[in-house]
Amino acid sequence: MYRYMLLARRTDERSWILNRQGKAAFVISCQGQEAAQVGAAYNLRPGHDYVYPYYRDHGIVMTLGMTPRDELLALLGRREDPNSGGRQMPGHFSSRELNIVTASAPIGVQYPQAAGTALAFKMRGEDGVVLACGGEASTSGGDWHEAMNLAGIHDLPVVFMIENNVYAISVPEKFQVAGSIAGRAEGYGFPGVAVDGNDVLAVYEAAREAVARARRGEGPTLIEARTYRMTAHSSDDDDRRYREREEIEAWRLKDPITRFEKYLLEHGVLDEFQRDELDEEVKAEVKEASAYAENAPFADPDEGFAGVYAEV
Amino acid sequence: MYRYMLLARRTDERSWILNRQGKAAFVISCQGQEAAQVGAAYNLRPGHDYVYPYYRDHGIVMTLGMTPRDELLALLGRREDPNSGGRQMPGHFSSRELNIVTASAPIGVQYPQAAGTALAFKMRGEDGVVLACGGEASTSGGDWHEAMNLAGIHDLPVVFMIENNVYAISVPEKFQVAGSIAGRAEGYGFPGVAVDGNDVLAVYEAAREAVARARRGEGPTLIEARTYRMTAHSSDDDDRRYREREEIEAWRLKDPITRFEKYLLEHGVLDEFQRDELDEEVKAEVKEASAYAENAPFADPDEGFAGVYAEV
Amino acid sequence: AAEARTAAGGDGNGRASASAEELRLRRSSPVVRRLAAEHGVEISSISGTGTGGRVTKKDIEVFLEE
Amino acid sequence: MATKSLLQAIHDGLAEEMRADETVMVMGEDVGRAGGVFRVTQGLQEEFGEARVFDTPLAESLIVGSAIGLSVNGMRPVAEIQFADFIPPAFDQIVNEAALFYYRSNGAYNAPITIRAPYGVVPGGALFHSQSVEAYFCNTPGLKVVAPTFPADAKGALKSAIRDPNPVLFLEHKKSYRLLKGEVPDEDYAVPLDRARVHREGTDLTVISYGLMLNDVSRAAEKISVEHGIETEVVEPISLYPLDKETILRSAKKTGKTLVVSEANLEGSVSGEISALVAEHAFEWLDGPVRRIGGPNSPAAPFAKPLTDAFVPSAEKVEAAMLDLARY
Amino acid sequence: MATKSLLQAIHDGLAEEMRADETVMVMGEDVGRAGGVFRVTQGLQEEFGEARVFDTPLAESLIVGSAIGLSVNGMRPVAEIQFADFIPPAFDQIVNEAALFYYRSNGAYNAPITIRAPYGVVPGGALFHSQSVEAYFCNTPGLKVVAPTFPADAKGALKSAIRDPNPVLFLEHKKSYRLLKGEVPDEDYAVPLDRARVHREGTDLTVISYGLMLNDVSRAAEKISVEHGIETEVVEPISLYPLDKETILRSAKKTGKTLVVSEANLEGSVSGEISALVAEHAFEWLDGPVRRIGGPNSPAAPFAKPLTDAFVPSAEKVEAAMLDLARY
Ligand SMILES: Cc1ncc(C[n+]2csc(CCOP(=O)(O)OP(=O)(O)O)c2C)c(N)n1
Ligand SMILES: Cc1ncc(C[n+]2csc(CCOP(=O)(O)OP(=O)(O)O)c2C)c(N)n1
Ligand SMILES: [Mg+2]
Ligand SMILES: [Mg+2]
Ligand SMILES: [Mg+2]
Repeated sequence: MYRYMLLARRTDERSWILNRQGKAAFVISCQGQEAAQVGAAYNLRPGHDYVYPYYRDHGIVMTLGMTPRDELLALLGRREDPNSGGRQMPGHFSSRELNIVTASAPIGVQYPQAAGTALAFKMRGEDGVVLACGGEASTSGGDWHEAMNLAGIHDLPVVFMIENNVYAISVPEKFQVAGSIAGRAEGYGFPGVAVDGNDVLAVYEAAREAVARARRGEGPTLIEARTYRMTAHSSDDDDRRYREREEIEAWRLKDPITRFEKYLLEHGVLDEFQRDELDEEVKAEVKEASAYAENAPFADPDEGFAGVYAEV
Repeated sequence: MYRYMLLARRTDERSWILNRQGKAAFVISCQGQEAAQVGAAYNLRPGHDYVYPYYRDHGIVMTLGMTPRDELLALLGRREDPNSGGRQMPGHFSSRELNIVTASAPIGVQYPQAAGTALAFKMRGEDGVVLACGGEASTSGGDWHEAMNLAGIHDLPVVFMIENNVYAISVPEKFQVAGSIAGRAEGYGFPGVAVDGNDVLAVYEAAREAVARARRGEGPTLIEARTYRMTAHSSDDDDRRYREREEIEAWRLKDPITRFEKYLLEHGVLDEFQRDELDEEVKAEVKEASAYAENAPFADPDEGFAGVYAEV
Repeated sequence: AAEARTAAGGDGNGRASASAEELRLRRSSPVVRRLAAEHGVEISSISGTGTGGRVTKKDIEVFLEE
Repeated sequence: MATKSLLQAIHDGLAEEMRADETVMVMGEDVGRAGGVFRVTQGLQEEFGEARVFDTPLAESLIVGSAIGLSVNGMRPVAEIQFADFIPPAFDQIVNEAALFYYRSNGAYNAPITIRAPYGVVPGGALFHSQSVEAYFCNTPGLKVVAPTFPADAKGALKSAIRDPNPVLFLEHKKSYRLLKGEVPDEDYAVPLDRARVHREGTDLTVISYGLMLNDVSRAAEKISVEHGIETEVVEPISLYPLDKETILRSAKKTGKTLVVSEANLEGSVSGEISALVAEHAFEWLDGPVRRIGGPNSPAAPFAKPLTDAFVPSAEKVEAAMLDLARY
Repeated sequence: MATKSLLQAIHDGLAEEMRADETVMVMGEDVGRAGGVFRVTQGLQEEFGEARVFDTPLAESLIVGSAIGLSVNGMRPVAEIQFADFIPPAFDQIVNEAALFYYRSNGAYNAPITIRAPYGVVPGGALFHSQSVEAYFCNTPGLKVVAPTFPADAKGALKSAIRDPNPVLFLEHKKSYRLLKGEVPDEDYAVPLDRARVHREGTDLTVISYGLMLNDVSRAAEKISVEHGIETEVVEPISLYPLDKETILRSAKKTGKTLVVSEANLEGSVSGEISALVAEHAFEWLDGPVRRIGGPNSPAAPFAKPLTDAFVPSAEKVEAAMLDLARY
């Protein structure tokens, strides 16, 4: 899991560099949320279970099997971008092979879709599970509620994970969420848990239980992973307009990767040499991926006008 | 309150007769829900507070001041129909004077609107309150959730009353609602109470407290009035397709009007003579209203093409 | 009893298989046809400066001035 | 062959597809236990069970969104929106999701869902059970919008829609459900969604129409043929989006006169696109203005009977317009 | 007079209306503290406070619905939808609620709300920050849809929209926000919403356009005047619904040749209605086909730069089409 978190982080850092170099038009970052993402996704069976990630879920898709090369091809909108052939913005993940369902920009649309995908598993009596993720602002919209209700009525095998990173662009939690997100689940008759979203093992554990429940046919779970958005909302956002640097720095002390690294070092799972070696390896992979993506061709403009309808 | 309940019931009964006579195209009935409606509305100040009723809320609008004549003019779609001049179906209440906001057919649209109306009161520091009503199925849609969330975030002076009459046309509660409606409020950080919707005093009390809370600036309340739909969904519905007569008869024993009448008689508030006299009076009013409405003119067809835009 | 077929249309306008180019030359445009009919002139008697030699509104206006 | 109403034809199309393909399922409000508020899905839950014929909560965005999700995971849902007037809550899931799934994933995903909805003015329907909603959806690449009027076309087109790997919005003119009857083949057949139907050939004018007004057009065509010797070519788009431009233009060029007839509010209706097509690509063939008849530009349709009756252009008005254009 | 960008003009219009009328308020996502993702509402919360410049939760149906409710109770909200691509969740509240409040209540209620939204293709915007959504809304009696292109018109039209007792959808071409600058009067003025703007008079052809492409049209008009002596009449609808039919037809009849230009997906776009209008009511004046230029019928607009750049018809294509029609 540590490797996946590091992979997501280093890929993300590279993305920002490419943005500052003027090569990447748009970055939307997962920094700070890697624990929540990797901890949850690690419980899934890629290609069996389904995931409906949102645009920030680089940690999730990389845990399931997307590579830095995939990510950077998408970042740079190249033809080989596995998500969309360069049609979508970065973060709009898609992979039939990995059962990552084509992501969208409108916030919240994934939840009713995830509920439907879960219902299909139930109809066939299979033990597949669906993980649907979004930010805290995605709980403000009706689509989330409608999906939660259906999931509760029919004990659907769906895990809703809300990555509450305190902000929705500039809007803080207090103007976004009434009551508590984790506390909403009870109203729909299923469990809701709040976890420290910067503690990968805590998220892993909560998700493990949720996924197991779903597989057993016991229905949905809501996980609120409380975390923090370490970068601006995206490369188009100037977060100095609405939050203080001190707040960010305070959260930096709780960086999920540093924290897990410390844990692994303390427990002898990893030593400093291995840690450095791993980081070098990851950085090398990211570097190679970047070079590949930067040199990859774009699709032809004519391709942009085609593929609107599937062949009958 | 008893009078209003009786007024609503007798008007409703007359509506069904007009429908069976082929004079009224469409009836959507409040029978069985009069206690919930009258009990709640009795707490409002007509023309000060606002109400967003749904199509079944005959008891609410009559408590606020709509008359049998108003109702039957609307039923028969006459020009003098106060709701819409005959443009809308019955049950689509509207009165500027009584602060009954023009109702619609799409389920749930009233909730965000009610939240906005409540917000205006708060902005001006006034003690006005908004009552927003709907059936249990209106809680399945996103609009309800979005309004509940806003109300909770900003402690809006809005009372959400859900008249859970067990069915949404043919769909029973178990396929409509996960968890419990009353239980949903806690997730938004404000009180939710379930009351016996056939006990007018219980509803009155719950609504009294909710309205008082809102007036004091303490925020919203959710009331789930548990009741039963005594007629088919509407005159277009054949409820034999999905429910048993026995179930209806069992609920008839709990008829809210009979029940309140019994209470009033037992407590000496009313005696049988007064009860009969009141009923005769109400029936006479309804009879006169019916004759009036049946003879009232329709709007001219050309009027139906006008009034699309307010004058600039 | 069926009335005589109307002039406009008749047995179809026999035009379905014609090309846009031919029609432009022969029939020009609604405004030109209108002006031609109003003044009793044949479109074919006017030289055209439009696409493919089409008689344009300006062409017929100039023609009528002369 | 058998004579069936539009309603029966749609019902039969659904039932047959469900028998032929176990992934086909039906979902919506009141479709299961009650068989649908119009009885279109009557008997289906008894035959196919509560999972495949499924009563959803009252939540249109959920109905379409979960249909998309079901289709991702092996099912082929036919979602019903109880009245087209209630489709707006599902608008995002239709135009931003279902319609774009294939394109945005570069072909990896598709959303083979069918969304059925009854539309059009009926007595007593008033403002929220009478609307024509097609124009909302006819500017959305990736979506197909079809509105077959007659029973045989409806049954065959519904089968095509269900089999189509793309999302299809299937509009049913509710006043036609029982009013329109026609011969329907017994055998399995599908009507392609990309071909307009020429119901009647003619040389004097082309009338393009759909919905119950198409029936008025067809009757008027017979009447003016008998009474005036005017031969109308009657064309039905079948697909409102994308339009079968070839068939429409062929007819427009053949007759030189085109009239478009529908009950939708005129300004901004799909008839505008049809007219624009003709005005640009059949210009040289035009013998007369491209005309349109549509509903008034006021909400469809006020409740009171005299007002409702005045809303949809009358058969007389249609006939008069056809004569007028033929005689232009 | 001062030169302002479209963005500044809109900002100023908002601020001025808020100073003049204390019931005017602004609401939407990120409009308050952050001043809007495009900075249109920058400084407003500082000046008018957190109640009147209000950060809503991320819920578009709520934004529009609560705006309606606020307007019922004495406020005059200007709701912002962050990107027009995100307006679909609010579709029901717009077309079934705001648009019908006045008609359905027989004039007792109205919904004097303004909904602002940025639309149109921008580099990097991709499929959900580039759409043209006007056609969704231009078949809805009771709603007004305006899309003024240039700063002076935008400021004055926004004021009219805010003062209008009807719901107005106010579309702002986002790529034009900083790109288009123009002279804006200092004094208070309002631009009526029901008049199309004739930007340039001409006799050889009429080009009707809006959005950034209108700028290309205007430049091409100058170019072909200088280079070929062709005089173009450039008309901007301002109101996309209802259309100012009088001005449009007057121009179409004057020149005999009409070209409609917009970046929206061509099929089903508002340009279809404009063409249909001309083809029917200016037919006898036509000296050439009514033509249209529009975006391709594929989603607007794919992310990769070469694909985005190919999406919006180029200035060269516009000029060529103008020449071709002028020479027809
Ligand atoms: C329906 C809709 N409205 C507005 C937006 C614009 N938008 C994109 S991300 C975002 C904030 C989302 O916040 P949150 O859900 O907390 O996720 P985070 O980015 O913080 O992880 C907004 C408003 C959108 N994408 N979709
Ligand atoms: C958005 C929407 N979808 C569907 C309908 C059709 N419809 C009208 S009433 C109704 C059932 C409503 O049930 P409930 O909210 O429980 O109210 P009740 O009629 O039982 O009092 C349905 C499905 C509608 N009016 N609006
Ligand atoms: Mg967030
Ligand atoms: Mg109910
Ligand atoms: Mg206004």
